[in-house]
Amino acid sequence: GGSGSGEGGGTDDGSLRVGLIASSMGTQSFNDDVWAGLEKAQEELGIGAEYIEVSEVSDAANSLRTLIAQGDTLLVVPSSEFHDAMMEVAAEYPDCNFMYLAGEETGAENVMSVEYKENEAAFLGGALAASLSQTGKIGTVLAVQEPLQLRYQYGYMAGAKTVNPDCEVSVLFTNSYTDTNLGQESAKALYDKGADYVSCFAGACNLGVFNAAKEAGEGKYCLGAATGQFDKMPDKIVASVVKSIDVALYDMIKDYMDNGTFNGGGCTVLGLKEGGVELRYTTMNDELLNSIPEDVKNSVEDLKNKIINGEITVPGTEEEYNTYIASLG
Amino acid sequence: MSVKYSIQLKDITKRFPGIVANDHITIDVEQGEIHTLAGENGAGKSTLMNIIYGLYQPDEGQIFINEQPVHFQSSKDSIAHKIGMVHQHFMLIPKLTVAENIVVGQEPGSRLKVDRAGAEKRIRELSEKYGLKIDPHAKVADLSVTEQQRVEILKILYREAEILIFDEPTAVLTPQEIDEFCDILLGLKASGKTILFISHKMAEVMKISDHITVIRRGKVIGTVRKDETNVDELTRMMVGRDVNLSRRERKEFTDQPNLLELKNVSYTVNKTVKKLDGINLQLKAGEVLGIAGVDGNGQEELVQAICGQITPDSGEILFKGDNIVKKGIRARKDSGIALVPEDRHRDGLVLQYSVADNLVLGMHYQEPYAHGRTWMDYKAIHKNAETLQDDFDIRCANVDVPAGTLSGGNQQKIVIAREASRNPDVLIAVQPTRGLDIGAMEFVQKTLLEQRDKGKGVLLFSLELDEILSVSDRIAVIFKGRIVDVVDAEGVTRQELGRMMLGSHRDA
Amino acid sequence: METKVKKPLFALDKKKLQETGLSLLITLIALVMALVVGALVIWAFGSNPIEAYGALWRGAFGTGIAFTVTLGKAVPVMLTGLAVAIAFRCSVFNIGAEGQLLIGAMCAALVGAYVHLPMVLHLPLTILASMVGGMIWAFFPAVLKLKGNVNVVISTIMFNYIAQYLISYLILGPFKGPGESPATATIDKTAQLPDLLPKPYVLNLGFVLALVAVVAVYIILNRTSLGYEMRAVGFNPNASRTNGINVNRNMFLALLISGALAGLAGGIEVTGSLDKIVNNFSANYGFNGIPVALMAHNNPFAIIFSALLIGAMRSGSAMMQSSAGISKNMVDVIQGLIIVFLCAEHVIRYYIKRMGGKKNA
Amino acid sequence: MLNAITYLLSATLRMGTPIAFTALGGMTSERSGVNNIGLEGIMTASAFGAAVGSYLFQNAWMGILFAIVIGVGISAIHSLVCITWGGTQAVSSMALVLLSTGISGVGLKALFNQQGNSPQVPYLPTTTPLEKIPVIGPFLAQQSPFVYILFIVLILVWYMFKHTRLGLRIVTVGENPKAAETAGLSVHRIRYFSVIFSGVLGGLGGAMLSIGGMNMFQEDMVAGRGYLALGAVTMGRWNTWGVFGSAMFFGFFSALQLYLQTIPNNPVPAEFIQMIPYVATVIVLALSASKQNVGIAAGGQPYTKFVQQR
Ligand SMILES: Nc1ncnc2c1ncn2[C@@H]1O[C@H](COP(=O)(O)OP(=O)(O)OP(=O)(O)O)[C@@H](O)[C@H]1O
Ligand SMILES: Nc1ncnc2c1ncn2[C@@H]1O[C@H](COP(=O)(O)OP(=O)(O)OP(=O)(O)O)[C@@H](O)[C@H]1O
Ligand SMILES: [Mg+2]
Ligand SMILES: [Mg+2]
Repeated sequence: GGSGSGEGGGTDDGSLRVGLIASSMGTQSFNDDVWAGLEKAQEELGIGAEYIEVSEVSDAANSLRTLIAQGDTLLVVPSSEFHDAMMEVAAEYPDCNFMYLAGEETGAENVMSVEYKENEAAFLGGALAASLSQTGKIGTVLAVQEPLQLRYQYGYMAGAKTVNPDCEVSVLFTNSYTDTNLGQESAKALYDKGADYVSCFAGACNLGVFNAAKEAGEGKYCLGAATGQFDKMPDKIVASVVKSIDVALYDMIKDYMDNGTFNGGGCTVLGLKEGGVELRYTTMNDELLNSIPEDVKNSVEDLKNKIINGEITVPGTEEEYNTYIASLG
Repeated sequence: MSVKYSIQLKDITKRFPGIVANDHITIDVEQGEIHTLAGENGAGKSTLMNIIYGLYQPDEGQIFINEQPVHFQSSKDSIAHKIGMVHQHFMLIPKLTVAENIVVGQEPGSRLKVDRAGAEKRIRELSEKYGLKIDPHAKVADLSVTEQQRVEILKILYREAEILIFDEPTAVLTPQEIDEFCDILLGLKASGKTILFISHKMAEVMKISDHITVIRRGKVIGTVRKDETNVDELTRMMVGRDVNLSRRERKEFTDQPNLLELKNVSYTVNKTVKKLDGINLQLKAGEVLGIAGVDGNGQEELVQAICGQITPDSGEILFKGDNIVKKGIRARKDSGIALVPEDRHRDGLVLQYSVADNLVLGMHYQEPYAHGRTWMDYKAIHKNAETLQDDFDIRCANVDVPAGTLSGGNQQKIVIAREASRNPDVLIAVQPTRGLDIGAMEFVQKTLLEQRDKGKGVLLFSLELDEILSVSDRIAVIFKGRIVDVVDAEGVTRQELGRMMLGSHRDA
Repeated sequence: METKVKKPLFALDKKKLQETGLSLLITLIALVMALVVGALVIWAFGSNPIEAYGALWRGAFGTGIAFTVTLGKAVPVMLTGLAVAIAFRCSVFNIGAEGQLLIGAMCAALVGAYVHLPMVLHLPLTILASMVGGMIWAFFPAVLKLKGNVNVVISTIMFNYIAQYLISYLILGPFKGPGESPATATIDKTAQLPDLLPKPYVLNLGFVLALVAVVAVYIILNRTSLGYEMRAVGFNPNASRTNGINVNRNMFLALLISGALAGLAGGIEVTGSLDKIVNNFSANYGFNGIPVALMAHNNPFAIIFSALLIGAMRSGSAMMQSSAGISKNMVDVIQGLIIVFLCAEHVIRYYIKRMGGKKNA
Repeated sequence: MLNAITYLLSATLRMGTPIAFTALGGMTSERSGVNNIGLEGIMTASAFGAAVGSYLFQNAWMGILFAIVIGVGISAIHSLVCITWGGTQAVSSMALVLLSTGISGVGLKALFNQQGNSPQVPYLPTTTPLEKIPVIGPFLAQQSPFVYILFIVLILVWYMFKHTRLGLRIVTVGENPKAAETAGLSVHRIRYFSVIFSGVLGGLGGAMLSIGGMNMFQEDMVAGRGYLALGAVTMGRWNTWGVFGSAMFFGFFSALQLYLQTIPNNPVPAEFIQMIPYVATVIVLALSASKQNVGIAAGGQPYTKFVQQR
């Protein structure tokens, strides 16, 4: 069922109705967090919220129109593959507003955009993993080599190399966001090669990574993603590279309702500085949390500050990464 | 002494959409006799046998087995009444062994383990008892047609059938094999079995039957004792007129050129088995050259080599003086070689295509059927079909029905009509009358002779010596891939031919 | 039956008409049965079936826009359906329409974005490129079949996967367009299919191209000697060979034409609606071509309707989700049920005939 | 080096097993003459069923039972459609895929009120206790109990076709249903059995994905393994060992693919490494395919009173 509120996703009292299109829900990923934010807004702000799962990219425009026909006036578009469809529909419906959460788009007055700096949080994740690693080998399991994933990859690698230039970082791609078994096997392959900290940023494949960590036994750990995922494997997830869209979106909607704030034609950048992304230590396992040496925590904190005040510019592409490594000497 | 009846059919009627295949058929089969069912193609014989075997249920009428009324829902029921059937088309699985084919459905041993050794032993016993030589261990795929037939017979004997049904068992056998087969049937009869037998071949019918029932268009014409009838009477009962299959006169052609000449043609499969071994052969215009031989002595390969389906390892094939060894199938057909293949279902027809479409198969890309080799002209195809339907007496509702719905004889007429309409220089006919009723047989043979009389060359492959003798002008005998001898059909005897077919020269 | 009855030609047409009517009736009965069972399922999961079907209908046919969307959704499956059908008629089971579609789309995207020409040249060239691309992807399994007797079912499955990875690589690597999205560059305006109706209707020339393809396939199959040969090979390869038809050549051609059609489906997606290739843009259009073709008994004209059926299900699904609160998975269930009941064709026909027979008796 | 070999071996087994289960089932069904190109659907539905069973009873073995029940249910639909109704097998197969995807999605919502995946459920972890066995212990410790079940199934299937009455009858029915009928066999019963048996094995294959290693059901988690299983049936030429070997062949190349990705600084793009299993299959087929067609003679053809036979 796509409707958030009981009956057809609508509110009869004329309050705000928000519509979301997503390629698929339940992949433990960004879309789910976006929806979580909307659900929260629904409960606490009394908005109407609903979503449509779009199985084909070419359906996106049609789905947006359907939502608008249902009375939605604020449309949330969380992924880049729907960008063109959104721009097309935005031009058709100047009275509706669109929130684009997958990068910069400043071309239309009724579209506001959000750009995430996943690489900054991933940088800290890499630094933490490399600092904690006993074997000097860490890994990460990613899904597809798209820009978003690459930002994570190069941020993670740069962070690791910054604290330990000799650290060996292996990167594995599953080419799927849903093949959990492949995610698990990927992590197994990494653990088997000696990596003791494996991070992940691959949708539902993350769940496979966590399970692999559990099966790998003592001394093997992993890092989560999304909003933390600590509940998925409390014994193994030391920390998570968090991209907390739920809170951010809730705040934006609240602001929009209360103050009419809408950064139309503008782009909001969410990095470490803005609190849009962060490295969050485990919240569910004190023992694990305490096992992280204070000096490691401190040096990670130190790096975070350096990023925030601009001393470190975290790479997000292969080129930037190479330059960055060269600059490390 | 009162007569006991194994099978009694009372007013059996079976309808198929648009046709009454069996129309109030009443037949009594005495216990321990060989009862033959004769009739034209499509008369309804197979249908009736399928009813007795429980594969079809009659729409009306009653069956009695051993004088008890029965109602069969499936062949399981008839097997339980000790009825066995050898079908017109063999029901064997080539991938499995002889033993497996025989026992499946009633496997010895336990549910968890088929007792293969036991099965083989039992089969050996049976095959000795009834003189059916077979290796239970062999794969059916490797067996000859006769051997496959033996497997079919063993299959029903294994099930201890007392009533045996044979649907055209001899259609695919050579004369020698037919003699053997008749002995087998007589042996079975001697051991007390009741046999229902279907055949189009009058010689064997007269040889082994006790009673003969003739069916035409689904109705019983009559049942006669063998002693009280003769071939001519039976033929009249079947087709309603006299049929003459005896030797026919030919126009004289003297000094005709060689249309087709094979020089030293050899062909080897798997690098070891010589299928064709230096074949030399000449076919002249205006003659029918019969190729006699026991099945499997290279006839198939010879046809394939002439028609371009295989390329011989060595030798020349000259057609009107040109070596055609390098030419493809289509090129050879176009240059004037026509083929009536052995298996009409497999090679002759596209059963799903209409009669009209089948009548242009192989010429479909030529004028007037296709313009510019591309655009089909179905009007022309239809017109062609109606002409040929008249000329060749092809019986069907109309020429747009699928060829598969026609009876075997009429399907064969389609093939013959098509190949003759190509107006070829050489017509190759392989077993053209197999499975055909006597009326259709006459028609096919007549067509071949007409071609000859038009000055064409006809190459007739047949396992039937009678056919070879009555249609051919000269006869070549093939044995182990070699031409043993070529003789004039005038004056040669069956016995002489039979000896040559086993490899000895005429003079020897 | 053995008597010769010459019937005038119009009697045959009447029979054909009857047969068509019967087929339509059967399809209708199957649809109704599927919808009834689907209603039970929807009801069992706590939703209102009438509301759900109402939404589905509105989403698919309710407005002019919705109707154009339905037509548009039918286009790719119509083409992949044709692709599967033409190969099937020649007894080649092409499961590889998906991969051929992907490669076709890729070729269109590249020609559309990197070649610059006036529209009269650019658009046809782009469309052609997609067909050539699909053909190339069908070429490999075809050659493998011809030279190594490799089973087409399995090789086309493998080539589907290979195409997916290849596309992934090309989109994310060498041909990644500007911007965040994993996609190629936008194709030139000169390579985009013109709209048939003004906005907000969403029907483009692709629909016409698909119909042209239907007619073309019909003509190939039923009016040309190539079609005669391909069908003959499909029914009986032995008899075809014996009668001078080159079986391998026909199978080869059938697979190539099939690939071209599937490629065209991809090309139309790119030039018609996406204007670029996005990762995972094809939602199993290739696989859906299989039921589309087989539901239509591989008959080109019937494929229009089976494709429209699938198109309607797809376009109605959004409305069903948002207005009736039914998950998109339920649409899959209903689609599955419809296909299952269409398989009951023989049974329905049997009982219709029996009832008809009783009446006559 | 040794390390790499043991890794590859054990990963091959793990990744090949679900495919092998499903492929052995598919083979049985195909040998009886009923093709199912929708094995993917059976796997999807039963992966879901396994998670449900395991969740409801908090017991992974109950999950397996559930998966089998669901697999049987889905294949029973296929049997009804293809055997009794005489429907087109490829069409029915595609319907299965849609139905399975749909039902598992709808079911997630109905049972767990969750979208996309199930909650975590009890699963069958690897057989770690076996680690104590000398030499092979560490290797065995990496395996799921499903791998052991597979070997039992493998021998069972092999024995069935080699020695039992049923095996012989399945082959007969698949090669020539008319012959089977004239031999007094019930074509329908034997085909029903074979198709449903393939549902049982497909059920195991699906269960391995959701509760043999992983501990939840995720939409699209089957990710094409059903199609690979279909490929394995053909590649293995409908022979028990051949099919098993082909499934493991896929397993091996999937493992190798991951292994190659872990090699540092490897310049080959990941996509090309990921292509390896499929390219390898094509190459092997091209090199090994014989001129001879080895299919199932009556495969794919319905046999029922509703369809006129010729
Ligand atoms: N399954 C069927 N469906 C429809 N019609 C059938 C079927 N089987 C037989 N017929 C019809 O019944 C008639 C009798 O067929 P049958 O097979 O009994 O002939 P037959 O006497 O055995 O011929 P032949 O000598 O060629 O073997 C045929 O002409 C055909 O029209
Ligand atoms: N499904 C069917 N529909 C219509 N007629 C059929 C059908 N099945 C069989 N027949 C008819 O039944 C008759 C007997 O079929 P059968 O297969 O025994 O061929 P046949 O006539 O004996 O030819 P042949 O000797 O070449 O085998 C044929 O006339 C055929 O037309
Ligand atoms: Mg007959
Ligand atoms: Mg016959």
